[in-house]
Amino acid sequence: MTNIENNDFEFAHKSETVDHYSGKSYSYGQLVWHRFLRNKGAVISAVVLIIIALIAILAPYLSQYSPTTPYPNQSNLAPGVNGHWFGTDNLGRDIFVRVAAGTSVSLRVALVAMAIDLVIGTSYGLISGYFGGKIDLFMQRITEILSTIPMIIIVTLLVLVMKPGLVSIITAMMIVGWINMSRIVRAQVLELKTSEYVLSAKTMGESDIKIIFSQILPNTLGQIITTFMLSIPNAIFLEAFLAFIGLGVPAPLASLGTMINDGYTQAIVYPYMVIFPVLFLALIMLSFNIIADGLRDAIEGS
Amino acid sequence: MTETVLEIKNLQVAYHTDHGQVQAVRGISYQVKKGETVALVGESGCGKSASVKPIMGEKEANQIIKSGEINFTYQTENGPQTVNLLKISPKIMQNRIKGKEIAMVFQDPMTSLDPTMKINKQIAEAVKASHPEMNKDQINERVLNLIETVGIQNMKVVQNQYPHQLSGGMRQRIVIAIALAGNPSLLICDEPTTGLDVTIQAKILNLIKDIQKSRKLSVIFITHNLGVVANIATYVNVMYAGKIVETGTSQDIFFEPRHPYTWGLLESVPDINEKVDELPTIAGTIPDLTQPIVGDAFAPRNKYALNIDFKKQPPMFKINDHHYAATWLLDKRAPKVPIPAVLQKRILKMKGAS
Amino acid sequence: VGLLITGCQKNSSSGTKNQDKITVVQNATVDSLDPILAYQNTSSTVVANTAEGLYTIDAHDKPQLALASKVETSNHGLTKTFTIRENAKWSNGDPVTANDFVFAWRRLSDPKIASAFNFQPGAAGIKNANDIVAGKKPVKSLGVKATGPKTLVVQLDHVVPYMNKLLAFSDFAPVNQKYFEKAGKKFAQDSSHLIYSGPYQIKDWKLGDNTIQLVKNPKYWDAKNVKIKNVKLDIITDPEKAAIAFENGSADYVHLSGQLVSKYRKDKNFVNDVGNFTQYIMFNLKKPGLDNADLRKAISCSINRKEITTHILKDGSIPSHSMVMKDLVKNPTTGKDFADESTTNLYEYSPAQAKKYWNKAKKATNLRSFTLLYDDSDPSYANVAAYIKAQVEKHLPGMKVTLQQVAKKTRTDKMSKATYDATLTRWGPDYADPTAILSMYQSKNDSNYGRWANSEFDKLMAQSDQTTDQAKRYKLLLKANNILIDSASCPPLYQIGAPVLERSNIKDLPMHIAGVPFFFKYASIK
Amino acid sequence: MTKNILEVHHLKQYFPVANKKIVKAVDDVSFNITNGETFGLVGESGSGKTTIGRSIIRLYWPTAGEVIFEGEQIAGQLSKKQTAKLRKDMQMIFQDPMSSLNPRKKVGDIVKLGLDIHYPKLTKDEKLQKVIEMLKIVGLDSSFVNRYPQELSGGQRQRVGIARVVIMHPRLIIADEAISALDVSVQAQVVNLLQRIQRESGSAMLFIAHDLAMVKHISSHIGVIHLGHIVEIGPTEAIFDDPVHPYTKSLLTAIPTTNPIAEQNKKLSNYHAFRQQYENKEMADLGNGHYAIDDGSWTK
Amino acid sequence: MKKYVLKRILIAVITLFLITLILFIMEKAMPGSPFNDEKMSHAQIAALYHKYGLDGPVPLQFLNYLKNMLSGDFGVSYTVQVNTPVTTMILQHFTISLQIGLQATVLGSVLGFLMGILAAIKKGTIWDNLMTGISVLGISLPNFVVALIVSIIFSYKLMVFPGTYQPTQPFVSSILPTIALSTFTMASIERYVRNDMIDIMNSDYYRLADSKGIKKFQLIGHHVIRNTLISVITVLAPLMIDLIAGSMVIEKAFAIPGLGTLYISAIQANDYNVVLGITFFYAVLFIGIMLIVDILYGLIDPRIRLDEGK
Ligand SMILES: Nc1ncnc2c1ncn2[C@@H]1O[C@H](COP(=O)(O)OP(=O)(O)OP(=O)(O)O)[C@@H](O)[C@H]1O
Ligand SMILES: Nc1ncnc2c1ncn2[C@@H]1O[C@H](COP(=O)(O)OP(=O)(O)OP(=O)(O)O)[C@@H](O)[C@H]1O
Ligand SMILES: [Mg+2]
Ligand SMILES: [Mg+2]
Repeated sequence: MTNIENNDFEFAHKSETVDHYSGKSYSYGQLVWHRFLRNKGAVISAVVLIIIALIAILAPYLSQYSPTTPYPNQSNLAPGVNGHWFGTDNLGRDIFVRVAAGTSVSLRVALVAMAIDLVIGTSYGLISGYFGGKIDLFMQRITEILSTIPMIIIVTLLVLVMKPGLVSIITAMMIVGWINMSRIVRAQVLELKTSEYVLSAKTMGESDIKIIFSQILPNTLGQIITTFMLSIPNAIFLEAFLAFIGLGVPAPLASLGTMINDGYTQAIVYPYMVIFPVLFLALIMLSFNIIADGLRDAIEGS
Repeated sequence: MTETVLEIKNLQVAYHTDHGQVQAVRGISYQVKKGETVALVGESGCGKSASVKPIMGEKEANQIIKSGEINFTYQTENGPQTVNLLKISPKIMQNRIKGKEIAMVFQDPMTSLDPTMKINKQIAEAVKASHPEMNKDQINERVLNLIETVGIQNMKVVQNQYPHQLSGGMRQRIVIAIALAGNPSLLICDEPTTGLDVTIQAKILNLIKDIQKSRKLSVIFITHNLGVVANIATYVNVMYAGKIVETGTSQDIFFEPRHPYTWGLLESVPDINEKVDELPTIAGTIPDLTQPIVGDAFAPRNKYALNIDFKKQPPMFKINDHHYAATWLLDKRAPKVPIPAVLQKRILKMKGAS
Repeated sequence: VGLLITGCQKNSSSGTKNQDKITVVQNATVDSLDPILAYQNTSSTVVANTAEGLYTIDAHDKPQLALASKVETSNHGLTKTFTIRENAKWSNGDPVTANDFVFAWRRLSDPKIASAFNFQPGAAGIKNANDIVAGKKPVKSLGVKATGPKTLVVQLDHVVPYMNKLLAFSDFAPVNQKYFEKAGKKFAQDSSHLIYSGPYQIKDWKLGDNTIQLVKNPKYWDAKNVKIKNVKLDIITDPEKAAIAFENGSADYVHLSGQLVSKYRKDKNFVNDVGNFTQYIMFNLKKPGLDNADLRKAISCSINRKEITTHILKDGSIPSHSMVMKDLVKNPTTGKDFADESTTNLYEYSPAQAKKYWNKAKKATNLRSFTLLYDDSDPSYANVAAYIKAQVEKHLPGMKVTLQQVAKKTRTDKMSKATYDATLTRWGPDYADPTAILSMYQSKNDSNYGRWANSEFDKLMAQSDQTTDQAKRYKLLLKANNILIDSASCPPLYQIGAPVLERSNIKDLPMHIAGVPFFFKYASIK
Repeated sequence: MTKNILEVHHLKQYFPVANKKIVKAVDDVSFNITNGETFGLVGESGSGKTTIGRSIIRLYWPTAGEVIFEGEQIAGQLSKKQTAKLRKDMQMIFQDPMSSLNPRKKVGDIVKLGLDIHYPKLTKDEKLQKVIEMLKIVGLDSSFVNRYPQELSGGQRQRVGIARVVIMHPRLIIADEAISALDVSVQAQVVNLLQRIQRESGSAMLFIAHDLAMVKHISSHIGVIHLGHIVEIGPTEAIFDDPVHPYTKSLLTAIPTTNPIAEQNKKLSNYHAFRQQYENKEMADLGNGHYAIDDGSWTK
Repeated sequence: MKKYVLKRILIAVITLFLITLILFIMEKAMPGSPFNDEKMSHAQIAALYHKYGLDGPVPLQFLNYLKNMLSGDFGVSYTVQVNTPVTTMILQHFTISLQIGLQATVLGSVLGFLMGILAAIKKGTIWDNLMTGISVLGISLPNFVVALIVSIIFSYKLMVFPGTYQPTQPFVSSILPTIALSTFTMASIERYVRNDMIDIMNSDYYRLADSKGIKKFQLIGHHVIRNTLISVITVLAPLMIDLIAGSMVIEKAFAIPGLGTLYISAIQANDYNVVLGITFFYAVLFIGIMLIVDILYGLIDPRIRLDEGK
């Protein structure tokens, strides 16, 4: 007992009637953000994705070549020749610039399609799940029927009936893409709507709309974002798939999918025509998948 | 003196988390003797479960055992043998100890049975693990036997049911039956009645008690309800913030409590035989175990806290051979603080009644 | 991905190991083996090699009598009497009879069956054929008769010089009526519902398979001269896969794409042929603005055909200046090629000319944009279309070209309904005569998708039909051809190349430019 | 006699389940709550306690029976005005402190919700002022306004749950097992708080629990419910001193006490009943507002 | 249960009817006719329309189609395989797709399952990272890219397997397509199994089973894998449908005359009956497998089974 003070054995009388909170507080968003940042793979993927996006946006300004103008006498140059970093294609167009342009087309297709899905899927799921009963039954029948039609049927037929192009590809994705989102949101809503905090808001007289938007939606956001992030690679893949079976964006526009399709039959002769778009496609898909995983882990909390 | 089955020495367990290391168990020591029931009581989060998981060799990914020994003594062909459970190989743990020498009953009966397996199969598995020599009929017989032991009458029906077809109380009985399958010498019950309502709780407690007596089992019983402890325990360890703050026999703790925390816990169990205007409480909450604790962890909530409580961890003061408490109030320099009046009255009444 | 290493200069092995077996890779699937329904060229190849007709085409592109042992001509060439070989037998042992031809040809002409080739009896000049197809006369009135079991009499409306070649085409193959009726709906659906009169028969096959194995037909009248015992036709649409199969040794004859040509140009198995299709732009003359000849000429002059063939296609295709392709028809008197004799400067690349025409056109029409339609049946079309777009927009300032890619059926639909501006299209002759191409530009022809109409052209075509003097006829057709190309209503671009890899030890297996591509009977392995 | 704030007459709440079957969760339940008093409802798990609470507050549509709140029938179709009154004057505290607070909302916003709905005229600052006052009343200081529920302990959360309800000055609070999920030591804190608030605001309370000891402490009247039926009802003393129904008795003996000697000699009753046993039975009047179901399992 | 199945079948019938109807209308709206070709005259096309009964009013055509359909007659192909009954064609091409699809399903799910188990048991170790890495890659690489890679390596460079499907050696030539087709399934199953197993290994019932002291493999086998298997069925079913229905991409890449290839060529050729027939077949396959899975799921999982059966 080294330094016993005189008053050590007197009552401290530190009576507290009110709890006091000390310690730093993080909002939910901050928490998710911090957890996400700790996931190295996801952060690297995000950086890769940003670089790819920058390339897609900036390439036309960085390079003197146009993605669409043919220079037939420059055709099929190997990478590095004449300042063509990735070489040139059958029409003598610079592959680097084309890959960049294709990436931006692919990304746009995916983002637009997914954004629309997000809106349709989320509101469908919210309405169907929250109101339940007959409304739910009816809406569920619709999704049930839609989901029994193999996706490929809808997509191929639609793209054939409409003319191939961005609009029809996006429409096709819209028709089928939202079902998954709506299912996930609905399941979440079904779970949340019997949760005690929603019941509590109900007993206080909160309106349905407010309950949906301020009590339920924020709690499904995590799932929605994860699903959204995972559907982006799906959409990119779908676009590439359509291109692969010959239903891609029309020339001279090129998406990664159409470029791969073009290069596919020349892989042993001009491998660089297919390697670079494949590389970009794989990187984008990989990055989105890893980010989505990271996001899910961050949202669910490890 | 009866033989010691389990001896825990200075066990320290921490968990690695996002917010830093949670010092869940900050050095506890106690013994369990043959045929005794040792209770661990304390509020939620004070480290009760964390302190028994290492006994069963349960290792969570973020668990860190910082120090300690868990010496377990059991009978082999060559007589009694003592091993440190923290040191033995997982294989021996799995093949020799788990289910055969030490068994466990978990808190939540609703989720602790495999939902896709019939009851008899789940019990049979445990029987087979500890009695590999038995044939099918013998196993069957023993399964029925076990179901009967835990007080289920229509065992023929129950054995062919799935867990979700049983009520919570029934499921907890099945979990106990599984624990008994290997004839263990030590049974660990981690809040086996917390999820159940009072009537069923009372029945399960009786069951555990009966079995414990008839088989001379040693039991470690975890709960946060002192009322439950009174029913079942021989020895009681009161835990707070990862430490044992008071330990003693059941009589010591209920009739001669010395630690203000024990007082608080005892007071907060309402007594139906008396009328009070306001229930006594322990103000505040348990401390954040990621932060370093200076002095007595209970001090901030302690009405009787001394200045020294905020500076220095109190040692275990000996009250008698089997009763110790870690509070500066027992220091000879400290002012004399009597048991709170209400509690004193209650104790007197109880003593008188019995 | 890093394993894709370019420039692997290994030379494909030179010969087949097997002396009596070859594998030929085709890129079109078999749609039917019923002679009158077989449309894809893989189908007609199989039909022609298993159901031989009156003629075959030998390795030097000459028609040879096949199931007919002799033919007599009378009535100023308007009656032909064929004698069927005594030893001509079906593979089930039945003798091949004259009636087998009558039956087959009537089916071919039957408008109810609507064979895609039902114009052919008419093209061959057979009596009443055109009227039958048009529904004006009964099928029975077709000018073919069996006057004896082995005597087939064919009556003609007019003499067609290339009739023998035409009759070698698969749709004129005989059909055994008895067998046909017995097989019913199953006829030609699989190898157990087919019998053969030709050098080969089919082993274990059903419609839809992507491999057909032909084995020598022991009952074939000329079996002793058939050298290759087994011919396997593999259908692989991707030329690169086909090339790999060739390198693996699992194929002996494959078609190459332009890209592959640069890899195999030096290979000793490499053969660079030209194909039988002319690729051209067809304008819809019903479309205001596009009916302006100056505009069309401006467009035509702005395209550098040489650049397309040497830098974009690289497959041995050649710039084209004529609707009638090279190597199809020769001047009967001089022996010069029809394509070389049809000359116009409209198809030379000339920015100056283009500008001149464009300035003229700009005054006459305010059309400043049009859509160029093309289909996805060949990957090169997209490249060519993109090139045309760039060239036109470069040399015709102010003109905008929109590209539209559709499925082939959609393109033909748009063409037949005239709901297009301009389209990239191609045409291959069904027989070696200028009319096989030129006749579709007659104003009444259903296939005149550009809706181009020129009365002088029509007159010349009608005249040529009636002319039996070959030299005179040649001149008439050449003149008609020149009218057509001078109008720039369908400027030709190039004649497609047909680069192939063929084992160097395979002899006498040329690819025929018109009609059935392959006759395996004459081929051999050295 | 004081006026009844809530009268429940022959309330039935059935739920349709799979295969056209119904679950009779609550069957013919009647009781009254007088102004300012606390009525305790006890019974084992699954006996229908929660269902009664939720039917009264109209989270369910009652199958049959009357619910009269401050003189108005609220069991059937409700007018807008009635709904508004009900939503303001009757409030519920939920069982699970983990799930009864929206994890994405700050404590301040959670407590403020009632004000936002029913007092739209208050300014932002006034609302915040009220929230902070309310938090102080439940023993939390203003630093909690910006916390998220996950950061609080169980007891603190439950106090937030109480603050959220009390800020609206309800006339009737339904506390559905508001303390069951808490540590024994914390249960007392919350019960004290509820009692204090009740004393100060004069609101009545329907206190639902399965632990008779706490119920005894807080309520003046108790109803014992079993299998959807009230088996015994009466003033607290009567239930504890003269229980007649064997089910009530079995509940009483099951209460754990801190007396090791008594506990170890405790005899448990072996009461067992079926649903049919209670169906269509009268309540026997034992005087003084003490009633028990006359199902033949006991004799007067 | 019976009622449930009946209800599902009713929904299926309605769905099938709607699909047929919508498709019928869409096909009529599609540009071009099946007989469209540069060389066909109007008269020929009209004759063919008449011959195949395509010249009447559309509602009547639809009724006719339905009537024939009910008697199992889905018509004949117009252009792709002229005059072959559609049912024959589907059967013929589906056999090939089915073979490759089943191979891929087995390969993918077995491999994925094993990898998932390994990753879950060795959670947090290099093995886990490796397996997870492979699976992320497998999910991210479109199967045509995998097809390209494997065919270049094994067919072009090493020349060990043919790069195209050969009916004469159906197994050897299906190895590469099987690999390319199975990667996605393998990757998804791996992820699913891993996560599911980790969940189960954190569950209370796993803790209890572990405390019984049974052998580790028994523990994993009886409690973890069994429970994982049950839920894997639900993910596997739709994947499996994709595989056996004939992946157009893989069939195109390896020149496989499967159902997917047929479907694409029929669509491109406007071969109405074939398109309709295959679509119908796909829908039946899809609905049927989903129904079977639901029933199976109920049979395997006692919680669902007994609640329904009560
Ligand atoms: N796996 C883990 N990871 C991180 N922290 C943990 C983990 N397990 C327990 N803890 C922390 O360790 C401390 C003690 O936990 P423990 O489970 O032992 O409490 P307990 O006394 O059993 O409480 P309860 O009565 O709620 O079961 C708590 O603060 C808890 O949050
Ligand atoms: N929405 C519902 N649909 C069907 N059955 C229900 C529903 N809600 C409750 N039940 C059933 O009604 C009975 C009473 O349930 P209730 O939740 O009211 O019991 P409780 O007394 O509150 O139990 P606990 O103590 O477990 O909360 C139970 O058998 C329950 O399964
Ligand atoms: Mg615990
Ligand atoms: Mg309840």
